[in-house]
Amino acid sequence: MGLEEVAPAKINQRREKEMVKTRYWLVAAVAAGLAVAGYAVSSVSAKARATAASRKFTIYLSNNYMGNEWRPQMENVAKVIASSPQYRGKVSLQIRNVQLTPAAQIQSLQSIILQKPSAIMVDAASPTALNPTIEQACHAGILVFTFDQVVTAPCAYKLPENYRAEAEDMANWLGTVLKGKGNILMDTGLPGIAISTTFLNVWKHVLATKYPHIKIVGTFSSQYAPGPELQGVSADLAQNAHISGILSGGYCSSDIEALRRAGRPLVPLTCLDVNGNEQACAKAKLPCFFFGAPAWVSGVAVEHIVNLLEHKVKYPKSEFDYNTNFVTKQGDVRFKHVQKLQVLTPGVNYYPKESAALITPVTFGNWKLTPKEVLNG
Amino acid sequence: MKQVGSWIRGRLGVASSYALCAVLFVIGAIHSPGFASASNIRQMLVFASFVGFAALGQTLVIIAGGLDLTVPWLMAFGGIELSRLAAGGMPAVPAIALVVAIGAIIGLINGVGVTWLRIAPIVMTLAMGGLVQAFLLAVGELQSTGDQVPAVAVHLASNRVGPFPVVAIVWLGFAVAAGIVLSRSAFGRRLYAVGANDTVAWLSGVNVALIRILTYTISGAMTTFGGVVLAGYVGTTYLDIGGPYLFTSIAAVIIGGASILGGSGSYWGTVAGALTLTVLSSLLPLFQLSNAGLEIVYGVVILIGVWLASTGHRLLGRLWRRGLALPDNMQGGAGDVSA
Amino acid sequence: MSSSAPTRRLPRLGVAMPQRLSWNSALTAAILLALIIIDLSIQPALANLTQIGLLVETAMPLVMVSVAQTLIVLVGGIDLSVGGMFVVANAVTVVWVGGGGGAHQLLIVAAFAVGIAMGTLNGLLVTGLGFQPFIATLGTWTIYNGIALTILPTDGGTPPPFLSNFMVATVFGVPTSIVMLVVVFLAWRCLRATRFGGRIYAVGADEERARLNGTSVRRVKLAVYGLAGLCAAIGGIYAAGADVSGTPTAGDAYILMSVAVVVIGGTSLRGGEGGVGVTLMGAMALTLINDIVDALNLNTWVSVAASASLLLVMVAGRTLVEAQLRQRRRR
Amino acid sequence: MSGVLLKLTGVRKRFGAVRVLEGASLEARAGEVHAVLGENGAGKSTLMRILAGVISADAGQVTLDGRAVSLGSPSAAVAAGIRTVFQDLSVIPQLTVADNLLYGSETSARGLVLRRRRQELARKLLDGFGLGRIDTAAPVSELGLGDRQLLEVVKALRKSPRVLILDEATSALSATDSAWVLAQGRAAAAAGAAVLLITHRLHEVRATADRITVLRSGVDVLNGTVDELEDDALITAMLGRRAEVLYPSRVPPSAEDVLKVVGLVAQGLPGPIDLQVNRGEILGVGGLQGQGQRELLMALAGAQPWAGGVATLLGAAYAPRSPREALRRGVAYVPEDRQREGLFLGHSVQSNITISGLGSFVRHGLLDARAELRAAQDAAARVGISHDRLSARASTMSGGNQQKVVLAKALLGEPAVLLLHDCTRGVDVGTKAEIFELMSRIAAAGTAILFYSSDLSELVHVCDRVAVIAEGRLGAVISRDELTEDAILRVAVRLTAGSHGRVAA
Repeated sequence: MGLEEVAPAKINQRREKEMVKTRYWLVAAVAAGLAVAGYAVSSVSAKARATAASRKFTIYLSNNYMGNEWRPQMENVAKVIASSPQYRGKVSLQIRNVQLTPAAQIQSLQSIILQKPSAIMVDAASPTALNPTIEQACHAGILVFTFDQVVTAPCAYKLPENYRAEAEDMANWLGTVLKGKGNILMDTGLPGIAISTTFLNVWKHVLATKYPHIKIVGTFSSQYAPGPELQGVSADLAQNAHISGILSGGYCSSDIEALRRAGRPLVPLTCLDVNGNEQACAKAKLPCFFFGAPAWVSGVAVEHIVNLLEHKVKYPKSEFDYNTNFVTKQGDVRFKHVQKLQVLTPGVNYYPKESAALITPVTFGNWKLTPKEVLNG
Repeated sequence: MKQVGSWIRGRLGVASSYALCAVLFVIGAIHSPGFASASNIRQMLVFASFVGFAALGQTLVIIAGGLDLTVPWLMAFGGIELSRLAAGGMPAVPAIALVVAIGAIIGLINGVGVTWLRIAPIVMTLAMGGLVQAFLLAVGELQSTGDQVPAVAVHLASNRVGPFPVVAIVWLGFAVAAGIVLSRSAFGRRLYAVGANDTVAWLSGVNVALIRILTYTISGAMTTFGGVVLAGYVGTTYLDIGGPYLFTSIAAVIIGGASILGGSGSYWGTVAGALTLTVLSSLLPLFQLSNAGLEIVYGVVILIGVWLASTGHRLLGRLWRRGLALPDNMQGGAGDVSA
Repeated sequence: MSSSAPTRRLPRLGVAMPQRLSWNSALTAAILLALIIIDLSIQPALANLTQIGLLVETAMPLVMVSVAQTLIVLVGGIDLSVGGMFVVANAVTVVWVGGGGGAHQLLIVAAFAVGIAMGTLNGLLVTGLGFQPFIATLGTWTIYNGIALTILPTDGGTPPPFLSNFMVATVFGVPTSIVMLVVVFLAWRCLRATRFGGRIYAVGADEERARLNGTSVRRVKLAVYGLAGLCAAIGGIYAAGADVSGTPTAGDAYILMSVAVVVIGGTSLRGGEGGVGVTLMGAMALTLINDIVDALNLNTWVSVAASASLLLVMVAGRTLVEAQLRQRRRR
Repeated sequence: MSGVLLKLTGVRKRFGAVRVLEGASLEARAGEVHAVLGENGAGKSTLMRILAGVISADAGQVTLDGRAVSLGSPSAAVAAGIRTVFQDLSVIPQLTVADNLLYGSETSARGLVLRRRRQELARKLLDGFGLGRIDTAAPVSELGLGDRQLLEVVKALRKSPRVLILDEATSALSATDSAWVLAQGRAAAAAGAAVLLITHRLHEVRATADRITVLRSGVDVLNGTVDELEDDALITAMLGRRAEVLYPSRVPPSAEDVLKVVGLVAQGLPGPIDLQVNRGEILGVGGLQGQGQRELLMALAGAQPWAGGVATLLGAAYAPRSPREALRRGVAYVPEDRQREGLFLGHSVQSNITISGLGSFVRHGLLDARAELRAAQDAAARVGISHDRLSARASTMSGGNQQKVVLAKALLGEPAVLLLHDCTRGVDVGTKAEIFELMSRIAAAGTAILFYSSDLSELVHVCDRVAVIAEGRLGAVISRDELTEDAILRVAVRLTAGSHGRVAA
């Protein structure tokens, strides 16, 4: 029975045996081929490493996000400082960028630790999630210096933005400018991000306790990007006839644009210290408050790290405090945290002819960086 | 009259999407008087059009049984590359044409990878998105960022003709064109055929590979154009500008009644989806929910919208007919593609 | 008659070979092997158990999410909510379970249950209300993300102590991460050999046929979605332990990555073909790719491009090889 | 012969507006093979699906041993002892033979079943049925269609069922395999089961069944033992009218060749194949199943790449690289599997018919809806589909009508060559006659037809000549005056056995 199937079944067996053999051959071939390629690559990179590894301090900059203008400029400043005459002979800076997830940064840090550098400077994807890895680096005798987004691990040095202080200053400034009354819009930032939570909590607290007659009539999620801020504010404006101020952690330029398009009078604003924001506020002669998140924080970090490595200074491992908030006009406000309140001045803290993406100010300490250096590295 | 009835019946899924959009709008209008103001409607039309541009190609790709995840990066590419070209001295209009053409070529590569190399669309377009992202990072690293968006794009995005925003008019034009192409052209019919069953389509003499590649190419071009307009509207460009449009573009297509498996859907449905999502995201902040609450409500409404467009409208229709004591003989119908 | 039945043993090796070493696993194993060799040659310091344990530890959340994704893909679906389930479990672990200083360590079971519940909800939407899996999970992903944010508004919290201890423990000198990887693999092999395991494949291959064979497609799918929820939750719980804290936004990155892992491993997105075994290899392969690209210390854009290209080359190569083989087989 | 085991009374079922069963009744006795006959759409398959628990009846009662049973799901039916060999196969291609055979079996319910143990169990089972040649570790997808159907039978018989349903179980099988399946049916009956046999082949009924029920339009219209009922009476009962001549008269073809192939070689078709089809000729393609006939038709349709050979079509060179090119040159193909390869089930009949010819309806870049409708109506009229069905979804049509839609699609472009792959399989007698009539008409109008059928008698009655393919080679071309089923079979078997030095068992 079924005579026609007999022959194919036979052929099937024979072929099957051959195929099993072929599979192992294939596994071996692919593995071997790729391994050869791997050796080639690794020998090249080993050569590159050998030239770099002299007496210099190797500092790794571990960053986790490149999606906005701040991070590239932060890296540029670090590069400029590290390659300045003062540090050129001392420091070899390596930059590693990964995706915006703790997992990616942890993996990258693991591989950095294997290189046994002198120090790692970390702009952290999470204040807590990197802690075990950071501890591990400290154990390996590596100096860990976190900045901007810092970690809570005790063994790491921390140079954070003082968001709590900045948020307090922002709310106080707006409360004062509005004379304690009016309808305002509030930015909820980016869900789940530490800075947004801090801003929101502090703002709400300050307004509730000190300025009870200021009413929050609308919220929007700026996501710290111009697009969502423009959309969010526009939507809120369309629904609210009277707005007397906007408390945002994002973009005044987008707020002004939204107000203009809606045909509304301009109102006092708070936002990031980005050149575009400052240009817009200056042009509109509008009272604005720019909270400082300077990109040169990485330069400060490099300085500190070298000092620490050379045992020139001893820093506490608690948080450093620094701040650069400034406003367009010196208001009649007493700020608890602001160390230096500046008036918006062309060429000093904003640059009318430069890119809107430039993070200002570009100079700090004794370093006189140019906008070009910060923008292009 | 009977014809009108059957015409509507064949499009109940799409109709339900518009109904959902209307319901959300009414809720907004009741809750806050400013919601129904001309300025807010205009605003929402503009926002919806960005989704609409990104979702046009997505609609075609999904009807053909694919998926395009390059959207956010191509949108970013549209704005950044245009600004870069303009900063280099290129006149705006040819620069826009060039950028859109490059977007089309990137889409073309997607299509070639999906059809000829047989890479799953989700992986091909994901990886292609990675390559575009790498290019943008390279541009950012090697050259100055923050170039000005050319005025043409800004005008396109923010000017008005009478009470109507220019973008919305452009969008309407694209919608009409896409509607005609899908329902009245040979390409459209073949597109549905490819999505419904590509083996049958191939054996029926349809150039399956060409159709697929074309959908990705159109998607690449339209998404890039959307990026140009979005950059014009925002007035500046940055890498993450397209981020919100990845899943929004897909959700709009699905809320518009398309099956993610391919073979059905329409651009007018997608338009409804884009409008619904935009009204929803304008509506939610009114209720001053926390970010967490916002996300939960957003997800729930998307599910309701999709349910209405796929199966829910049939159920509601049955209830409605029962209320009017009409005979329940509405089975079958013209189907999605018969002209 | 039985004489004509092929007995698939290779006597020369003296070992009983698996009945059919599939092309799929062979290819994935080859890719993984090559990547291991490359990574070790670039970073010789990696070659000890502790370091490998650390590498596996960083890969583990991705591994578990990918396992969840594989299960769903095997029954012909796709799950965008794995990231959401991941973060909810993550938040629950560091807030509710670890919250009281780890006084109620057994509450970790609740975190598992939450995962199963979320997965089951997905399953109900798909099997009960007829949602396409892609769409159902697109909706629930956002919802779960919102829930996670409600529980844990921003990074922080502490996992129960036993969990963080588990991370640093070893079993006979082998780090727990590696042990867990092996356990996951064995658990899968066991599951695969049960009746339920067979049904997963049957349902994924052809629902109608599975039904004709007396299988309740709905029940199998529901169970698979629940199980996937559990796996994604374990990923979140593990991440809480590894990071000694929770991150309510960490999930999204895993969604498309897990799909990529499933494809790299060689599980067919059409369902019914592949398995968790190849996915484990795929997840390690992707982790190694990242590790290699990272270790080469390239410019950001180069490394992004390299990762994307490697993904493309691997998947395209696999499809081409498979197409070739299928043709040969047909001859 | 014992008493009634299975009894169905007044079973009703409708799908939407279509009433499929309108009070059908059936009595099957233990120890008997009971044939259920009827045209396609008469409700046989629906009735069997209700018995198998795949769909549930709107009304009616099923009793087993005098007790009412509820068959809510396939597993409930299985629990009641009802096993079905489905027309649409239920084996799962991706799983191995062993996994399929043991699927859901109690032995693996508790804990783990090691793979080797599974293989042993499956092997023992297959050996018991004399099917030791099937590799238990192979995925079913690597098996031929015939073997899959045999597995299906083994699966159903594994648990000695009380009721065995053979739902067109032989329609995809060669004569030898069919005989095997029918013998298994008889054996099951001898073991005390009630066997329900559904087939379109009357000779199988004559050879196997004890009793016959004929269904027409959802009602049982005739019932009796095989000996009582004459073929004529059966056909009359099935059609509801006098049996007409099934096979049409033929107009002799001209000697002018339309398609001429020399040395064709393709994948799965080691060839070389030399063929010639003349204007107005119906050239049969015959042989045992799976010997390369599919590959031959696919290659000619441009759906399979050519590895060698040249062809001329209407005097010009012809080597299609795609179905598109073949269609453009006037070669239309009707594929084997109408549901998977022939139709967009979710689209309207009209869209299905016109898809290949859309290009010709384009006016000013857009489709001319009127021209399309006219063309669709013409094509529908030729195959006998009424115009008001044009807007219905293809999935709502019966099997026979679906096949007509596929034919209408192929005829739309007025092809010079028509390639038909088993287009009468699973089609009821009435539609079959219509299809043959249509083929004859088309041929008379000058089209050359290549017709492959798994039913040798069809080839003998319809074709002018038959090319017998065996092992992917051309065995012989049998001319009209020598054309008998025997002749075809002899060529096919001689070649298959000869090439391997083996003689059929």
